[in-house]
Amino acid sequence: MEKSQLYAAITAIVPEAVTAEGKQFPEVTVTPGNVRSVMGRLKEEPSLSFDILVCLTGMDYGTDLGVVYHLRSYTFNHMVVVKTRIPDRENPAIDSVCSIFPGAEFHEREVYDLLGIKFNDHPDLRRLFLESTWGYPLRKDYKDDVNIVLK
Amino acid sequence: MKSVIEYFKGIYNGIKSLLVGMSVTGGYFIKPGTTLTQQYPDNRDTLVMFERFKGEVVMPHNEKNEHKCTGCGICEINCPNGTIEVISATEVTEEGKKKRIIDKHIYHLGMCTFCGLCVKTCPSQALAFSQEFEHAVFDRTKLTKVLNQPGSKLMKGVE
Amino acid sequence: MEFSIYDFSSFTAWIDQSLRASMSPGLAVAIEMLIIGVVILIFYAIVGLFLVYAERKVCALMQNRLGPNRVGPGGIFQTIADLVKLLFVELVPIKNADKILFSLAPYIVIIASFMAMGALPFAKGLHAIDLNIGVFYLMAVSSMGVVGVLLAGWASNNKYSLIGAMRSGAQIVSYELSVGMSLVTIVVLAGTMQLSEIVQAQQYGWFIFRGHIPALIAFVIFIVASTAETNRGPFDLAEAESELTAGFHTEYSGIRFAFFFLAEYINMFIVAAIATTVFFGGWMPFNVYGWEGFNKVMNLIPPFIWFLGKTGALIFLIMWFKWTFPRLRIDQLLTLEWKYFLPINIINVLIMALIVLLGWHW
Amino acid sequence: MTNQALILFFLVGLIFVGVVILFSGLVAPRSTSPQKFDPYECGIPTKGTTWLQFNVGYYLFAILFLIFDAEIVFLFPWAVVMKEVGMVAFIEIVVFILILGLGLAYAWKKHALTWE
Amino acid sequence: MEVKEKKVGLENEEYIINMGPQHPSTHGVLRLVVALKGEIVQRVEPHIGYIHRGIEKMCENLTYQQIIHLTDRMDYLSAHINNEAVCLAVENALEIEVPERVKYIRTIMSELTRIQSHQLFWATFGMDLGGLTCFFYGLRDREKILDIFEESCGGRMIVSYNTPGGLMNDIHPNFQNRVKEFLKYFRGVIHEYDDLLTGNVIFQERSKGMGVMTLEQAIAWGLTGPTGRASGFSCDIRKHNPYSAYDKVTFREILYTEGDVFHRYLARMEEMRESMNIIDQLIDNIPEGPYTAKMKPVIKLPEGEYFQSVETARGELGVYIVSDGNKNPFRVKFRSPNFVNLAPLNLMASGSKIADLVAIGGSLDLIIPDIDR
Repeated sequence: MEKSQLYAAITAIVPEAVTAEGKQFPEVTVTPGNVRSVMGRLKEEPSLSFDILVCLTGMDYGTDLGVVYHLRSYTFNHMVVVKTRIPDRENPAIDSVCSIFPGAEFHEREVYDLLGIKFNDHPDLRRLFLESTWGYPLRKDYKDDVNIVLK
Repeated sequence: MKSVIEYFKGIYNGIKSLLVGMSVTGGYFIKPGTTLTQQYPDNRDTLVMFERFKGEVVMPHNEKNEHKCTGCGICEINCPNGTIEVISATEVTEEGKKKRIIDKHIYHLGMCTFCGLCVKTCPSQALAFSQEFEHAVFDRTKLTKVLNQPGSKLMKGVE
Repeated sequence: MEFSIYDFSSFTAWIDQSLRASMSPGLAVAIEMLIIGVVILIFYAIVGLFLVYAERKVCALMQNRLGPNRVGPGGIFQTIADLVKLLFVELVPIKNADKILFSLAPYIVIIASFMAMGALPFAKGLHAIDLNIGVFYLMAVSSMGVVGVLLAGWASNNKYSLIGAMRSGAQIVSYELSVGMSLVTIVVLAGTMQLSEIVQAQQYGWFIFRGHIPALIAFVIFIVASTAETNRGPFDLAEAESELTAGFHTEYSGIRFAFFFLAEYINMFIVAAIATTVFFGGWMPFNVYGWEGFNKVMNLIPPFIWFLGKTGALIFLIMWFKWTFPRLRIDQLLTLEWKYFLPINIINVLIMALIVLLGWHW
Repeated sequence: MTNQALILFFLVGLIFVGVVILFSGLVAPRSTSPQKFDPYECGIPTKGTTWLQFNVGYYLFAILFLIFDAEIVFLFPWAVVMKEVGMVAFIEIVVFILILGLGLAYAWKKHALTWE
Repeated sequence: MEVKEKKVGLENEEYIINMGPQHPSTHGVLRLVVALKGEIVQRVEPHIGYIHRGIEKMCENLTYQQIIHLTDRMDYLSAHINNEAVCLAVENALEIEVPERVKYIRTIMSELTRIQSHQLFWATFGMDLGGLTCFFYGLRDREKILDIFEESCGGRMIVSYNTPGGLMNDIHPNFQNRVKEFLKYFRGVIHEYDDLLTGNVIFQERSKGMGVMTLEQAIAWGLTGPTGRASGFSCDIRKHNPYSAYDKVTFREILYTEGDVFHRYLARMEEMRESMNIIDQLIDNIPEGPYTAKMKPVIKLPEGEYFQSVETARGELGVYIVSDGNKNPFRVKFRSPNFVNLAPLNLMASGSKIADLVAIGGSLDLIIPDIDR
């Protein structure tokens, strides 16, 4: 499928989301509440069938937090980027996509560990790498005078 | 009946595969010439490292105790780990101009990851990798080295 | 006094007589005991040290390496150096371990191997204990070491050790049968259980040749099963270093560990020696019927050299197994025993009996 | 003589181990670090007790072992005297083994020989 | 009064064992908490983070050239390919076309890296299953590749050879001869690998039918690399989204359908042969030219987001760079293959025995620094 065609198809499937053609891949920006339904539709739609969760990235945009999903299709070998932004920095939460992509379990635990974003309905949301007393190191406002030394 | 044949076929194939494996190890046992072991501390004299081997960063000096480092600090900026500290001094040249020269080029071997960016980015090729690989010391402070030799000068013609 | 290296019975009888002539019988027996004890102890130590060295060299050569080569010429004193080092290593007392059983375990494995060692016929007359149920005795004593392994694993208060011990139990429970059955096969052929008589019966042909196919099958089963009984690779499930770190001896340190290590090698020697005795004619030289010249040369080699040589060859075979094969899993181990070895073995015994009855053996 | 020798080997083993461990205990160092005495479990403190009731699943094998080990004990005397007593004893043993073999076949059929 | 019956007996008892962080078969500091019942594994729970160094955070304060040396230290057996991933992402962002020579060399180096990684896999997998000799044969052959690396790059494992725009320095004049020598040598000894392990009846019994992942499961969990391809999941980035010189060579994507330990192993064995074929096609045709494109000393990516995935020896490595236009990246995320492949370990291993757990863990070929990052 051509990039523009793909973009059009995606736009048709997820009308509530903001879509952009993007530099590399089509980009879909959704609100945290819509993530699961949008991802579910992207996976189920036979002409798109984004069935592989390649990458799940937690982001700190400075003002708000976010999660970026890279999806790929096994059949068509095309990719889409799904983005969300969570404005609440104090108590960020988003729906888990573990029920759609079981492989997201570790990814989401990692994001929770490093950025403090909670995933609702996650089967086993615990910190993955760090102890419970650590802060959230990937946040831009994270301070650690002992371990981070800048020149 | 078929399963009985399978049973004995399994035994036959199993034993055969085991014998094939034993022939490999047994083969090496009877040709001890194939051993690759190097007698390391004994062969120190003849041991030659590859010329590009990244042992540690050194500053080559010529026979007149001159080096090429101008003290520009590009290596320090490019080092990802803060391995290099350049302490520069100012010198007044014959024409009366103030000129920045190197006072101490400090290299923390304990922090170095041998990425090679300092050597590659040095504008005057003052740094190089030596083939030294025996870095172990008993005292960690010995891993901090001053690369420019005492009393050394900037090589003529290097800006 | 005539003394021949081909027959030690006159030599031992001479020692006995001269001792009895010069002192009271009780003292004579005591001194004889002392001599036997010291000799067997020295022999035990030498065999242990040599086998550890041999294994390291053999595996090194099979793996394209040199092996020990720093202590002494060709590294021959490496094991002694290791032993001295192990003597000076702390004996760590493990928290909450069952102290008595923990320290008892090395005694059991070593004593079991000593008692088995004493019953081996090294040459004619060079035989400390010659029981009329020799085969039976060896079977009983050599499987006693497993009790030590079980104790070690249980007493350590360590989960890996416990699993290792349990595996070892399952293993011995199974492979004891195969060892026994394959020995029955030979007893059928020999008609006796006394080891010296078994060797004597092989004067005109080793049992592995005389019993042809059934004896060969019995030998293969015996060597595999006894490898399993001595907890050696590929049956080293009780140690299984990649699964259980070190299995039953995880918590043993210093010289206590060394005893387990030593016992493993001695047990290997013992099973190889048993196999030599019952299958390969013990200390009998290799003779071919009709080749007189050849036989004469063979007969010149002293019998204990024959014995040790054959044992050495079998030990090499066992080492070869260990350094070639991956480890079996516990259920495969049991499948191998119960679904392959046991049925084959039972039928094998009957075939052997039939052959003996019909006189088809050589 | 034979019985004495048995005791002798027992004693030699006992003394050998005892003396060496005693010597090692005298010359070896002793540490005081409490962590050293912890049981090894990959660097993590052991969770729970070690001596649990522990299902190893070879109960059936143990029973089968008992049966067949007893069989071997019966086979040895027969093996020794087989040449003298001849065919009659052979047929008796065949019957004996057949019965046991049926037992094994039954266990095999019932999947008792698969480790679970 | 109702008396609550307390369950007593074997059914309730779980034997919790820690495998790792100091364990011979976890190849690093992976900690597996294993709940056992007898020898049967009930649950496996990976505990990771023992060597979490925060590479993603560190990257935010480094320039793009400096990031390279960190990627070496993630999957240290695929150091070249990791370097290449970042370099490709940066080059794509800057829309730089690297010289053909660089593409060829990168591809050859990547395939050599793949071979040496699989050799080490073979060596350690054999050791996991108790065949200690495998370890020495595997490392013996790997040494030859490391020598090739050392001669050209100066490093053996941690090479730092790629740099945005090209290579740190040109290949050594000996390079081609050495590679050809190695190929000839390795073709001669690879049959030993099969004789010693692949064909061995004990090995086959232990690995066949263990830790099965079906195609659906593999896709759902996102397994990549030989682990995914053993399940029939066609996920080879080299084939589907070719980068560097992979579009100039013909090679086979190794696919099996069984998805068990044995076929994961077999996929790696076949990949070694396939990699040798790829190198064969390239080694004589390395074009002349510069070894690096012209680059500014300070690289600033235009604002935007860039995603690049490459095929490392263990699967798909994705590099996701978010740039705000500075010389440092705003956010770097590495989608590491091991991290994803570790996740379904519980699914694969529960119900099997301890020895199988070791075999399954070994067949995933995990590199712990890549999981922890």
